[in-house]
Amino acid sequence: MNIGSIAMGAGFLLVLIGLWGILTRTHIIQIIVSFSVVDTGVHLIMVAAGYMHQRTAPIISEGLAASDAPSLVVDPLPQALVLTAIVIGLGVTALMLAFALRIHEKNDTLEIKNIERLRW
Amino acid sequence: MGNMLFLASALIALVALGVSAIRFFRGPDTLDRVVAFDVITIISISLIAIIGFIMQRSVLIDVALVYALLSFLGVIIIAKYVERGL
Amino acid sequence: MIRTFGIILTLIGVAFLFFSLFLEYETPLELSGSASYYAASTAEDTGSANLVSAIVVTYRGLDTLGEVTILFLTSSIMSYMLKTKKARNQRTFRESSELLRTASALLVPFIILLGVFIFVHGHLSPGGGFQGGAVLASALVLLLVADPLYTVQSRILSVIESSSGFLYVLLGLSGLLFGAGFLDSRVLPTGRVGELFSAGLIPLIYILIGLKVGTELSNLLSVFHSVQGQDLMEDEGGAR
Amino acid sequence: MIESILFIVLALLALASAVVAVISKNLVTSIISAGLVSLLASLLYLLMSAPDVAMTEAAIGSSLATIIFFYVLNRIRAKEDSRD
Repeated sequence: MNIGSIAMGAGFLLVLIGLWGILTRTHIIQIIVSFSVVDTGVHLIMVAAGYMHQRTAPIISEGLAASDAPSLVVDPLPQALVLTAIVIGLGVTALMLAFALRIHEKNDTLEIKNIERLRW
Repeated sequence: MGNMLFLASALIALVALGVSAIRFFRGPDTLDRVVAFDVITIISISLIAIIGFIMQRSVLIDVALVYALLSFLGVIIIAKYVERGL
Repeated sequence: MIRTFGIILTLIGVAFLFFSLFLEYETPLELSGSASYYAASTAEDTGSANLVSAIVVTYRGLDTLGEVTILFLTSSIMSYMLKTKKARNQRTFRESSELLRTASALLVPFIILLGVFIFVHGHLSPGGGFQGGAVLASALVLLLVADPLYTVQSRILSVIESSSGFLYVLLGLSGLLFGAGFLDSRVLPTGRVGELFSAGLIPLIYILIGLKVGTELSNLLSVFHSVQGQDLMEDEGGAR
Repeated sequence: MIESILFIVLALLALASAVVAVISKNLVTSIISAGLVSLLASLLYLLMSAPDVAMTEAAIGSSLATIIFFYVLNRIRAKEDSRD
């Protein structure tokens, strides 16, 4: 049981919690909050997939020479992907919030139960 | 010796984190939660420095810098929201 | 009733999927193919000390270009969607305290300095264009919090944003001419690993990305700020 | 050893605050809890040797996202105040 598998389990649980929130909440802001929890969970899973035991950060500095990088660093590729995914996640959240403001402007409520066209 | 010192400080930071987390989860009021959030941020700044020492990488200190200069912003925004000044 | 049943069924299905993935997963002991190439030859290929920066800017540069484009689209769609009616600025808010105004005047230059430091040193230490841009946007938030009537010069923001995007593509094309391909960073000499003036085009491109991301996030935040206490423009129908 | 203990405690705290973020009826509480999930996740990234990701998550997920949420909440509250 090392750090990588714990992180992956925690990420899976975060995704499940967020999914549960998305499916059961009825307030639009809370649905968006649950979405951001799912986002964090997915990022955690992706970083955990690149983690390797007893290796160090992929930055060459005084503690790490360039020649022994392949045997000492963790996988840098998932980190680079997550880096862009976080920024995109902020963009998606902001866009959803803008839509929420529009819905509130039109219907004067964000409770799904009170909006005819969003009920399911 | 030095290593033991850092281990002990990590444990102390961990305990402090747990105590403020209890306040965060129990806090009846919004302001209690906001203050607990701020305390957790400040504890994590020191925790980052300790992690940087334990892992023997000085490059991790840069992350603590970002935390230290940005963490108060969210708290200010929440405070302004509560006092209707945003 | 049937809805609750469906939700529980979905959650159990996803949990089962995740659990079977989790059981099969074991942490690898060796780097996989492409990752071991990046780890072994980034230093002599690009001269960048931070492998993640090298991957974001050089090896996967096209993804980053697309990502910056998506952020630009988001920020412009938001400015369109949250257009306010003609500004009749009669907002009511409590005046910021003396403490906050003084502290923000003192801190904003340092926060901007930190942002610039982060994206100039993107190839040496953790950080880079995205983080530096976010820090720059936070400086704008501090200004707006201290003085809610502060008006953002959106003209200047859009000029910085579009010119840095244009220069980014231009630098990528110069890689096509003088280097090995689009967005190749070996147009300038790679230098010694760990020095400020090294790693070819990576610092230049990261500066441009930082400016672009910073102005885009600033625009996004100032849109949300300008919407406070204003009425939104009616949508012109059509969308039904 | 200490890293594993730290990691488990932080992961448990992150899960607990995620539950609070999802089940809380109070919007302010759930947004602050989502910010706390991001904060603790960025410490987890740091322990998994990903300082770049930790920095991004701290600056964007924990700070800017919370700020945007509160701007939206403020506008909605002002709207509902003016309607009554």
